[in-house]
Amino acid sequence: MLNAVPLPAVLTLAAALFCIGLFGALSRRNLIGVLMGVELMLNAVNINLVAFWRYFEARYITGQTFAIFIIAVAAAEAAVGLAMVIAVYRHYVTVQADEIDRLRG
Amino acid sequence: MMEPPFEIEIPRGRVIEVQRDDSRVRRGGGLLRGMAVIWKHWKESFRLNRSYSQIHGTFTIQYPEEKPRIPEAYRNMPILLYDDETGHELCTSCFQCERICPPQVIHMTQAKDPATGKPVPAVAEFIIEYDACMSCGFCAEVCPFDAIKMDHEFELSTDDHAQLTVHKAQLNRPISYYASIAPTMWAEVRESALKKLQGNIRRRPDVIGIAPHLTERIAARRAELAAQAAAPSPAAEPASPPAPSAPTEARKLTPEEKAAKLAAIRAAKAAQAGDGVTPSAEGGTPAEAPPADDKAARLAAIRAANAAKKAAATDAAPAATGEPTTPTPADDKAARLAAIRAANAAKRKQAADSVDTEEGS
Amino acid sequence: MYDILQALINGTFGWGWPDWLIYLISSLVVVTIILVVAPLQMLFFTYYERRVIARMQDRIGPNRVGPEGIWQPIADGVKMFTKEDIVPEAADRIVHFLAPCVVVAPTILMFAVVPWGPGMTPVDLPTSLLFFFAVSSISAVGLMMAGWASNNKFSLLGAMRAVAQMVSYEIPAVLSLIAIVMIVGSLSINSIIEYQAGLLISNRDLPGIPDLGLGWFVFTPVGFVAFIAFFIAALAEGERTPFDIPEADSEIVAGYMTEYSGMKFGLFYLAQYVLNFLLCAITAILFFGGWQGPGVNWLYAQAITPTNPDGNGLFNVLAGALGVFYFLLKTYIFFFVMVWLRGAFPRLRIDQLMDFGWKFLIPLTLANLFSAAVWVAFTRWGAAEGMLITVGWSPVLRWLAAFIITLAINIGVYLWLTQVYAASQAERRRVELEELSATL
Amino acid sequence: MLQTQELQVNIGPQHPSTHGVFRMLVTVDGETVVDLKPVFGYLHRNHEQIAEANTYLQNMPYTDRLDYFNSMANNHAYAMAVERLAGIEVPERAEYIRVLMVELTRILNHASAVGFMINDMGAWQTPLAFGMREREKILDLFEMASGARLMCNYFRFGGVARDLPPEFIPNLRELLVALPAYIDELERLLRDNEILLQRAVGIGILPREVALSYGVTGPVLRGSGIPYDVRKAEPYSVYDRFDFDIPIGKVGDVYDRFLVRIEEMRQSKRIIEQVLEQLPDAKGGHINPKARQNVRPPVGDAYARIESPKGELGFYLVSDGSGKPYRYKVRAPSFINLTPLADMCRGYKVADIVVILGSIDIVMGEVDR
Amino acid sequence: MEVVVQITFGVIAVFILVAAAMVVSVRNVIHAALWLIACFFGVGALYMLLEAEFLAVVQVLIYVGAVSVLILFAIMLTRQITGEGVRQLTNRWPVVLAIATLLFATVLAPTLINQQWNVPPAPPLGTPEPIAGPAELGRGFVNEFLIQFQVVGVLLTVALIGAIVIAYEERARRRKVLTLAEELELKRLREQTSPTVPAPVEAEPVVQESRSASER
Repeated sequence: MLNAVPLPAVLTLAAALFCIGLFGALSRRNLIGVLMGVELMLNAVNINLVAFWRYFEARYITGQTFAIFIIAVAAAEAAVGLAMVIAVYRHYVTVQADEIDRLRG
Repeated sequence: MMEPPFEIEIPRGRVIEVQRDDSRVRRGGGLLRGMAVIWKHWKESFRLNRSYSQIHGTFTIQYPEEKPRIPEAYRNMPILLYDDETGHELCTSCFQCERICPPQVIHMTQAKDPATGKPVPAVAEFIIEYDACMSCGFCAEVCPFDAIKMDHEFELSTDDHAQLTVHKAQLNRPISYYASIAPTMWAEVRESALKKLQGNIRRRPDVIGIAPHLTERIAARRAELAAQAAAPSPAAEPASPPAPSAPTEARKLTPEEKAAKLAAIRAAKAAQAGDGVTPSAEGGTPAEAPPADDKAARLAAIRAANAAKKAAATDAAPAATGEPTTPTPADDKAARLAAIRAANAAKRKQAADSVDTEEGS
Repeated sequence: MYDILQALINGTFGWGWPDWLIYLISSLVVVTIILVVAPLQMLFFTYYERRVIARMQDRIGPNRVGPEGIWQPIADGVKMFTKEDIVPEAADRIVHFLAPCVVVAPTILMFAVVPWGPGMTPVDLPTSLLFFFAVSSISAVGLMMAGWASNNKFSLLGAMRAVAQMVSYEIPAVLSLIAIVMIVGSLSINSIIEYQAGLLISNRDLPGIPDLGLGWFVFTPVGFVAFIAFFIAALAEGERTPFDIPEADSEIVAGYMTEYSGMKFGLFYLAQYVLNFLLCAITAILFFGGWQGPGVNWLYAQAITPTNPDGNGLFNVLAGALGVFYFLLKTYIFFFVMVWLRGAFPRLRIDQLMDFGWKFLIPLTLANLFSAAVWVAFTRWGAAEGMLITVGWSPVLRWLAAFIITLAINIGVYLWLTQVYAASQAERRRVELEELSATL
Repeated sequence: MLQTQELQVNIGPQHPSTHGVFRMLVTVDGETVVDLKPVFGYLHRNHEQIAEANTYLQNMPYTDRLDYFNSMANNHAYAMAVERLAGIEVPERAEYIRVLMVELTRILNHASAVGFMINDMGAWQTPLAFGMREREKILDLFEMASGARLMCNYFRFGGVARDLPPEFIPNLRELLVALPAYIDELERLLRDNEILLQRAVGIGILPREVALSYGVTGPVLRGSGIPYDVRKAEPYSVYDRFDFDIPIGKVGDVYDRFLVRIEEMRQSKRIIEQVLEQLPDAKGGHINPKARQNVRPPVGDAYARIESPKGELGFYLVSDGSGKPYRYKVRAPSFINLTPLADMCRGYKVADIVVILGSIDIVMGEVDR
Repeated sequence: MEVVVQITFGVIAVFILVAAAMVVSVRNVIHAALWLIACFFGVGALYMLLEAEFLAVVQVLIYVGAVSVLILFAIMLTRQITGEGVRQLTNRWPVVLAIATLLFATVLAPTLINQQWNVPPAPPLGTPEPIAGPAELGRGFVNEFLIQFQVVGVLLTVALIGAIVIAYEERARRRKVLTLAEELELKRLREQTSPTVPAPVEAEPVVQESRSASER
């Protein structure tokens, strides 16, 4: 792996994934779609971390630890985010972000 | 909730409240007890068990190999009985069953004497729609002649719906069959049933009232005998095929008929013992040629003549087809002899009572 | 497999093939074996289940096709194959088609880490246990796809129930495994099996115990509670009675399988039975020593292994055969228990199932986790880790202390939890009534 | 669950647990039943109209088909109605045989009803298989006596179709050995079963006053705690000669009905034992020889009711003096017990519907007629 | 061997990118979620290729097994399942697309590619390279990263509770369908007009009444 694929290739892949996720997060109307975009971005970050870990300091665990923390955070984010989506849906009966425009409950 | 069980006295009993015991803290003991019950069943299931008093063991009947135990009273589909000895059906077409049948699946037509057009106590056609029959057994119960009974046969499945409209020919079973499936039930009614049958046979002319698959054979044989009787004049024509299968089939006739036929054959044989021209088809008779038995031969001849007469007079259809084509198995002499004797006998007997009564008694 | 091939080809025959070729061949052989064995297990299980449950109900079961009906599953398979494949008009065709594949694939993948005998692990991952459960959770996605793509209320309801059940019961399953993982100190299934050598007591816990391959975890209080909890969770994950709610035919017809027919339905069936096999197998492995049994270790010590390349190949075969025999025997016994439960019990309602999982099993396994920590502390820790009480105790005393303390903890927690669980249900009823009266 | 919208779900008419062609239009809120509309009539076969076109005797096999589990009980009610109408005496031995048959019917009905209910709870056939095993033995006895297992058509006006065959009593005595063992085993298997308790206790409560107002009868009514049993309330046939208890429930939930059925099986067994003790040994006493089967009752009407295993089964007949009933009406217990289904299911979960339905123990042949 | 790795990497990379592109572009939200799962798988495979086995397994366990199921659940619970005929992208999506593309094309990619990374040389073939495995990770979590580990644990707990609190529907707002027994209970309580004394068990009065009825 180290010899075959240069580090920039992996990083570029992560960057591309990040940009796609960014596009999804910003352009989707559906709240769940937005969350999915965010998940993509978090994955892109994780790829980066793991790549750096692998290429630079494979004998230490720091990179992996970070990745695991991010996964945990992502899981928490997903749980809270989706709970919010459901709460919003229950209240507004829609999950389209631009239709949720009332401030009053 | 744990109160003492509630109950009060009422006449001849109590009102008891079921013990619920559902508020106790449970720790899975009930589940384990249930599993123990199932385990016992599993363990015991390798033993075959047919006893009513046990609840363990395998009760399965391996069906096609092993038939279920069928009690005598079992009723599935109605069948019609006929007498083994005479071939006469017990049914007199009294229409009782047709009337009682709740789903109205029994249909019958009464036989008529072709000569007089009067109804005869016999059934011409009898149809039961098995597909709509509900096996209630009323027809068997109501039948005054014990002619219709409930069969034990249950493997009736078919892919042909039309087959389930069952006609008389398929409904007929010999009494001996019913006596074998329901011995005690038949024993109860045997006497009266047979007595009534005898009374009815007396009122049935010719083959009417005889089980159809027997009727044909009987008719064929009678036609044959009639041809024999009529043979004297056109006797010159020799028969090209020696003997058709009819006589062999006729061997399955009722004993009475058989005896008559046997007698005729023997008579013929005896008449021309020296010739040695024994029709091959009659090889089924006992090998040792008995001495000429005049009486038997005469009896046969009488019967033949009677049949011939009747056939010629009334039942034109089978006779007409049968007479010219039926080849005479015996040769000239025998035929002539039989014819002469028949004629004599007929003359003699005509004055007397009906032939049938004498023969029957 | 790789070791044996290596020894056979380069050692015995001396052909000197390159490593990667041997590696490729061994992988191909293993993959082939798994792909053949998995459906065969499923076929056998369907037959086995039907026969056993028939016996429990005083019947005989299928006995027409072949001797004692042994070809019945083949006949069923032929029937499945020849049936018309019906896709509902309103279904999402692609997802409808993909769903059974997504359900089957992980179950086959899980075979990759299941050791069949000594040295007979297809892939010896250091994280194999985690892999097993990670992959098993994928099939939930397949169920969801099936339920949604069928465009049928019953299917969707069934799929949601199935997934909710699988996700909730994964937690007690994994928690009960963590107790074992704590004691062993490894996520590798192989090291868990190796730990269970001994006689009633693992010889890792108490060195000097003769190795009869019987030092199973189930004989310890921690292992026993973990086993019960895991087996219950496995029943729920494998959708077996009393947790077969997703396909409760008396309620929601056939759950997510309602709109499937023909071979796609057969694939769901395959997945379910293969999953059942795997769950029984993993139960046998984790708590009953897998292939451990009298004689296996002794035979394997003389076989060709990476540490002992000069061994005798015959002993590989012998140890393998004996190990596979023990392993399959245990697995089939667990499947028998599953069938037994199916024969004995009705099923729970979905909310009762969730209650049971979240309010009873998870606390129980959490307490068991504590017991496992106590166990490790007493049997292994010394002064360095801060366990000053046990300093100077003999291993037997340590083991005994650990046994008694964990036993007391587990029994106490069990009794307390049943009490609390029953009380909580009564409490809920009472609270509802109070609310009711408050609305006056 | 998290859903808040109401959803209409059709359970049936083709559904594994509706006990025939029965449809329930269920409105659910999440998993909770908000409303339930029972829709029946899919099995309507014009029973009463057909009966008015048939003679009195011809109707006897049709009554078999009402509640096809309990043909003997149906026969009994119908025969009693006609006997009242036409004033036919029934010999004592015939009465005892009738009671024997109806009590056997009760056992087989309850055995299979409990089995089916547990099946609806999701057990994989086992309690049902055990119940069916006992049922088979009883059906064998029916076959011996009447010639048919299910559609017995055994009763006639003034008695029964034929006397008990000689092998009947020994077989019955053997069966009486097995029955308590079976009932005890069933209790051991299910009574304390935690899963069954979870599914049955507090589910489908039919309070006493509601049960009364709906006019339900049989184990459903007794499960609600009302000790009403036609056998005691208006002893017909020879029921006043037997000692037996009436089990009643406490709460009126599924569990009570289950327990009441089990206890009733025990009581039926008691009655059968007493029948065997008291059975008069009169040959030919199985039917009143003076009773004509093609009755032409005088103008008038008659109502006869019995405690069928499912509840109070009544036949109302009006005669215009001809051989056919002028009016023929069945008071079918299944039908009337089914009417409170909507009220019983409201507020419970969807999965409880089938259990509640199973605990009512309906037969669609009787509901739709 | 290197070619194999390169091809594998290429396949995985294309798979991830295509799946991600589908996630953000398909109309059907369910399909998007399924593509998301595919993307997670691809990332997991990439971790495998990077020899982070534990992480790969965790990726499958958490993302595929939990997060995506959660997403699917949320989609199904919100009942706008297919989204056919509903616009899925906002009005300004071309702008966003432009931003994202520009970000990638002008900032990220050139930087990453042109940057001189001081990658330590790979060890010569054959010498096993020590790679941190699950055991080291575990040790790390209870030693160097103990605080962080506990913070994550707290975070997860808080998130769990928070999610429940957010999604929880108050019982008062939830529609309560009364069962028949409860209805009667309510009526009885109303008649009693003493709501301070709740009935001990729901079934008790029935028992009382049945007793008096049978004693009559």
